[in-house]
Amino acid sequence: MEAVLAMVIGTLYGGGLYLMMRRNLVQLIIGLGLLSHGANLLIFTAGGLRRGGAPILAEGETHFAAAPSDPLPQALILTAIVISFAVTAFALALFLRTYQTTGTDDVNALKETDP
Amino acid sequence: MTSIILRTATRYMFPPLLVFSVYVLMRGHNYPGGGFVGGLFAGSAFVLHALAYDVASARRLLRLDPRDIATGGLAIALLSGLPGLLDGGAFMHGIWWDLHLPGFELHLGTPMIFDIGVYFAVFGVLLALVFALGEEG
Amino acid sequence: MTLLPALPILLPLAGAIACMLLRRHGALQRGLNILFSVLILGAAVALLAAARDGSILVLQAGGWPAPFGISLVVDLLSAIMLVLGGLMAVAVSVYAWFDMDEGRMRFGFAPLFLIMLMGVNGAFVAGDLFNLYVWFEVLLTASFILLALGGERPQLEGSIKYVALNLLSSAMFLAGVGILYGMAGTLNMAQLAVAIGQGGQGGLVTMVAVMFMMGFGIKAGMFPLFFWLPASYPTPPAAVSAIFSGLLTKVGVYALIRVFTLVFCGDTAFTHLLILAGAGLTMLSGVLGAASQHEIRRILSFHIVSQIGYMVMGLGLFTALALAGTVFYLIHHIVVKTNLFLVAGAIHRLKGSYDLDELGGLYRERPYLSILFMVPAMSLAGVPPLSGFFAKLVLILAGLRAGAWVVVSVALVVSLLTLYSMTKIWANAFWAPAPEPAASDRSGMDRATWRRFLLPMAALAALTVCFGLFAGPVFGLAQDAAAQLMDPAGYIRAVLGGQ
Amino acid sequence: MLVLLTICFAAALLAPLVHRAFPRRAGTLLAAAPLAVFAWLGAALPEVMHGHPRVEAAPWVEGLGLEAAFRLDGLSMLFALLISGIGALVLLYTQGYFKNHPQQGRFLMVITAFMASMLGVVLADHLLLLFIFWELTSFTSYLLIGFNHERAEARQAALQSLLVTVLGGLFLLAGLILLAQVAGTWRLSGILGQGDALREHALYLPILALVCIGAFTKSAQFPFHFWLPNAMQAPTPASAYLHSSTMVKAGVYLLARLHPALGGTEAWSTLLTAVGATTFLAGALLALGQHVLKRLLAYTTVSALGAMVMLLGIGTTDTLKAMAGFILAHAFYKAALFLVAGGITHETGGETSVDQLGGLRRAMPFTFACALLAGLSMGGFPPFFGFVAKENWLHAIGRHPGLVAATMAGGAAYVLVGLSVGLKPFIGRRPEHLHAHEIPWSMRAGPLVLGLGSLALAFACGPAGHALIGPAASAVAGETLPVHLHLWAGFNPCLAISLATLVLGIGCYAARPLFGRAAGRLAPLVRLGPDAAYRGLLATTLRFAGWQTRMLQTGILRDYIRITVLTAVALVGAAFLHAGGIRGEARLSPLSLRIGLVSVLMVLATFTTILAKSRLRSIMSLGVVGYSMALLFTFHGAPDLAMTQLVIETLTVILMALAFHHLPVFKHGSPARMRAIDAAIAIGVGAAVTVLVLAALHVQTPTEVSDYYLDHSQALAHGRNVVNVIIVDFRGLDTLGEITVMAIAAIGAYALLKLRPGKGDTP
Repeated sequence: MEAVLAMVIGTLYGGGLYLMMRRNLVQLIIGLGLLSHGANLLIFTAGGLRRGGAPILAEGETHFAAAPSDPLPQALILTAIVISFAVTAFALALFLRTYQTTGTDDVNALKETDP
Repeated sequence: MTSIILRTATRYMFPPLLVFSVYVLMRGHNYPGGGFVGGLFAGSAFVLHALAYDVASARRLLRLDPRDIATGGLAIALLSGLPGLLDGGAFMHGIWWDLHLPGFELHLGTPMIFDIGVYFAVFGVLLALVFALGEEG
Repeated sequence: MTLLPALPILLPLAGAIACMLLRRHGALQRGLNILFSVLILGAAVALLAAARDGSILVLQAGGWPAPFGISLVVDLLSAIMLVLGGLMAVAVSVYAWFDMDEGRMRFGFAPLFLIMLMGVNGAFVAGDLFNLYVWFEVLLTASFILLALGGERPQLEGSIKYVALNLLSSAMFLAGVGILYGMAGTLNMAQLAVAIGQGGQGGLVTMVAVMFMMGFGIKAGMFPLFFWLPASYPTPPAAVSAIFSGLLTKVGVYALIRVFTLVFCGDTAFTHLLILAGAGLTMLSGVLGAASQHEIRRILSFHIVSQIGYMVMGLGLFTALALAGTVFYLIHHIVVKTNLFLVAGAIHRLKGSYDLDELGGLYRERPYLSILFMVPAMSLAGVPPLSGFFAKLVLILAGLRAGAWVVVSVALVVSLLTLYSMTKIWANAFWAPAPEPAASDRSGMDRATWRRFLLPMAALAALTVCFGLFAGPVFGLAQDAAAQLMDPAGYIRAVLGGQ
Repeated sequence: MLVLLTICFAAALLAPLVHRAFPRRAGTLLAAAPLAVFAWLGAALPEVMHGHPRVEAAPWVEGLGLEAAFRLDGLSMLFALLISGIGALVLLYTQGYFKNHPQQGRFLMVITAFMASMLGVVLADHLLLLFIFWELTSFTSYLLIGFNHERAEARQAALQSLLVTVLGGLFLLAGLILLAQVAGTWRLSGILGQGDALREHALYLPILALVCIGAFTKSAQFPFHFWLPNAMQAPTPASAYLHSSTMVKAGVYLLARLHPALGGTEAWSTLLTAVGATTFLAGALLALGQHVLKRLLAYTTVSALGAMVMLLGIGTTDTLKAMAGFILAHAFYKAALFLVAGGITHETGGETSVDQLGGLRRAMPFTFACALLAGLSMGGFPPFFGFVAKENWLHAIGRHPGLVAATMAGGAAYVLVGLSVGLKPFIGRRPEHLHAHEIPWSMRAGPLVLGLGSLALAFACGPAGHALIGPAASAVAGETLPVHLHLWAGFNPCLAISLATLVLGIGCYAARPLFGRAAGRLAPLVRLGPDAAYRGLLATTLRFAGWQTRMLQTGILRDYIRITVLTAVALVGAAFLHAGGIRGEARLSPLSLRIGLVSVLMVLATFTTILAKSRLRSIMSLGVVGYSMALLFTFHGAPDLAMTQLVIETLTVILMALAFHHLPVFKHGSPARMRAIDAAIAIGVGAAVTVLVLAALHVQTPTEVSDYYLDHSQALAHGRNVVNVIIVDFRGLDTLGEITVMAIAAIGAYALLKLRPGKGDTP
């Protein structure tokens, strides 16, 4: 199964980057979104897919009867999801503001600051 | 048309969403849930309101500036790390109290207070973002 | 030790919270900004004092033993970086007191500044790879906003490039973290060092190492990954450029040093050679970029790139002397570069321009400002006996001892070109007569205020001179830090406790 | 000696303050510092001349083995006396020369700092210390040459001299480091004793070459000589000091210093003799055609420096003595002539050309006297010290016909220049427009002392040889050399050659206009000279710099992303090849239908996103990717993740819709070729990532850490939801950072949308 997911991850990374190399600001940010999905899935997969239940103890128990899925990658991904949400939201505001200021959403037109 | 449906839905959804968000927050330590999701639900209630009516009305409903709420959440989270120091532990060392209230027992710890901080931070942030973007145009 | 190593993170957060709550009070925030910068510096100095004898301070957050909780680790390198960060924070916050406009102040300059410091400091003390990622995100997000705050067109354009490329770098870093976790089942750097040191994964480690090299290389501004830097650094207000130039890329360098001395040191013939080659190209490409520019902050920005090459060169050579050179270079560079950007800001304040064609006559009009430019500029170019000379000398010495002729030759040529660009600024902005004699002073400050305004620059310039004249103790510190880096066992023992 | 240098540097730092407090006496007051040095040196002279050098050392940077180590032997003594003595005179002279000049304080500061640095060069006993002072002289001379900074020529000349000397300095640094490495010590006194071992070492030739390049650039040897005449943009006191008597001799000093260690080989003598002789003749030849006072002097300085290197290169005991004598003679007459030239220009209101000068003897009798003394010494007329030195030189080179002929030719040029500066401006008819006064008192000490000195030394040549020249030559040779100088050595072939040279020189002087015209005709050739090469090289470098920067820093974000991504793919690929593929057993779980279906859905949604032509469609398909992620999380026992992902995805779609509502449809397409290239890059990335993940799956993940969480979550952290416990407790610090990121992102987005340049500021 992991091999399939590995290819999905590859697709997400490749697709994200392809979009980032387009000329529209919207595509840039959507590309970033794909990229962060790819990174999250990568952590999830590389951390090892254990086909167990949720890492939540039932009430009254003190030990997991069967090994549940690995909780640590889940915690990391949770953090990563929220961070990328915040950053995406900021980027949205930035791009919106840029569009309002420069009047273009063409990335190629934004080259004044370079020599 | 859609707006009427949405408004009606919002009217019914709004209070349960808020209550549900607190519920998700409080049980997060033992069941799926927690401050993140709780905060997101609470924020969603107001987002829904903003979409159904407008941002200004949602702001009025909230009264507080969402950035202050986020800051407050951050402050709660930061402060929750300090009691552990008094106990001689490291920063963010968990301290737990058993509160015997009439009727039921509450098992309360600094990590849960931390989670409450997360709840408010996420709640405030979400609204600040949505309001700011919603007020454009 | 239950709190001290966390203070560099918590103090700025507390300050930021206070500033956010007081966001309507610009003046109060200016004061709080300075106050908390001083406090951070104090905490950093205390940490350096504690780590000076070679002991490594470890705080296990939440009291969870490593590798299960998050370890905050302060070794000598971390402590040095923290102190430098604190110094720059104080200098720049004082500068911002005078220079930052009210609008930016009310829309969060102070909290963002402090949060950025929080991220920077967090990166310096993180003993856990994912935690390092989080601190990187903290400092990056804060820097995104600081860069764009104010919303002038060049700022926005620069920000887009900065944001896009740095998020790309974060994605690579995060992917590396994920794979590393998959291999070693831990995120604690000390335990990762143990796990990878035990071997068995061979080539995969090298591949992951390259991922980290890319991720940190982008943040450090190495060739050919530095595009975002010259595109964005010259755009925000002077105080922002200054703190960026002093600290941000250096966090990338710090992270490179940390992981490539602690975790990835099994295949140095490949990884460190790659780093060395990157260092040489970075130096050269950056300095050529600088030579082609005609605007002070652009010149300085390209020079950051070039100087990063020197710092990374020490890591690539990977000897104790070379690493000591890198540490010394970091110390030197952070002080000097921040200072140069501040001086550039003062020039802009005075003349309303950064463009060399529009500047002139400053040597005649402003002798003190001239000295304040000359000292860091010549230090950057490596004129003895300023700090930059010793920094370069150590690296060249280390390079010659290691027989790395090519990179040493590049380093020597680059230092000549650095001198060239510094004299270009000097000759055009200071020596040459002003193109139009009328415009003399736009600063809007009286003499006394102007003097106070120059105070942070004077302090940093004095520091540069001291680092040169008293290079002995400073270099001794760098050597001790390098010795710790060359002996990861001490770090591992301190974190994991005798395992 | 450290104390002396500290005094001098302190004097430099105080100079502007002294000047502000005593505007008319600043030079005199500051001259106290070099005079103190001079007196101290004088006191040490008896000891040193008998072969007992003074040594002192203090630690500086212990980690580098850098010490503040000084050593005063015969060679250092000769140079130090000249530096401090002439330094004091120049400071006095400056006071008059820059009377009422607003920047006199700065000039005094820099020239005093230069003096201190130069003293450091000749006193240092540690290679690095020597280098530090060496660079400081380059740097201070940059400031001095560019002193008239509002003139573009001055700035260019300053830059040129800086770049050339610092370039040489870098070679020198490499050479010195290698030298120390081979010798095993930084201390000069230690290195000089190891000559034999050094000369046989494999690195001997590289060291020699590197050190020589450093010395040649500093001492303006061919083909690096061009910066020195251009450096005449400096104010005259600086020229007199730096470009005749001190700084340019640093290279000669260094070579002489290292002679016991590096000298005496075939390579040494060939290189030094050839370069020195070329410089000697070229300088003399170029001097013939000049008419500007200072340039006449500058070219003969180049020539004289060449002569010193040549004599050093020949390297017999006699030539070493001759060299030491010539250094002394040259310092006296050349500094005096520069000061005279400065006086003339100063008092005639800026006249610099010999051709425009004449008949000043009445107006400036004092200057005339000094000028004549120095000029005759330069020409080698008896009874001046220049004559003694010349005799000694001729004696040393013996009968070698080539050298004798060269000496005669060069000597003739010196006669011409000596007379042109020392005689020509004062005799003949005064041009009508020329008005002049005598130089003021404060400017008289220098020319007088140095001019008279040229005469007095000749009569005291015996003691001078014994006390100064002998010890200096001994230090260069590495053995004790007695020196006996005589003003009158009797009739011998040397005298005949000397006299013949004088006659030839006077003839040349008479034919001076001829040379001027010839030089005018040959002027186009200068375009092929090293000066042009310097400019060409600089321009080429800058063009290349501009080109590479335009190529790299295009300003287009997509290019940046492309290059970054390509680099990543290339490096990961290289690492993959280096590692030789993946080894080990993959740990794969069995295929599952529902996961397979979700995977297919995700891939399809990704492609829809990529190919979408409208904003809404791309946002929606991105949402589908997110919801599929949530499904995957559900299938793998991650309810917290699934829930969060679900809400976040919804909110993201809402936010994007809110924001993109304002943006136009996608209208900027790329050409097909570009799209293909990008697709290729993207596929490369996808493949690289896939391989990485697969490779990671070949390693069994240890579960120690997650087992700890699972086992202790309930007992130690009082929570049954392990993921939540990790987030708020085990790894709570991450979460603290994370909500900080969120908070500032919100503040940032808010500020970005609300704060506009030029608009009001209501938070």
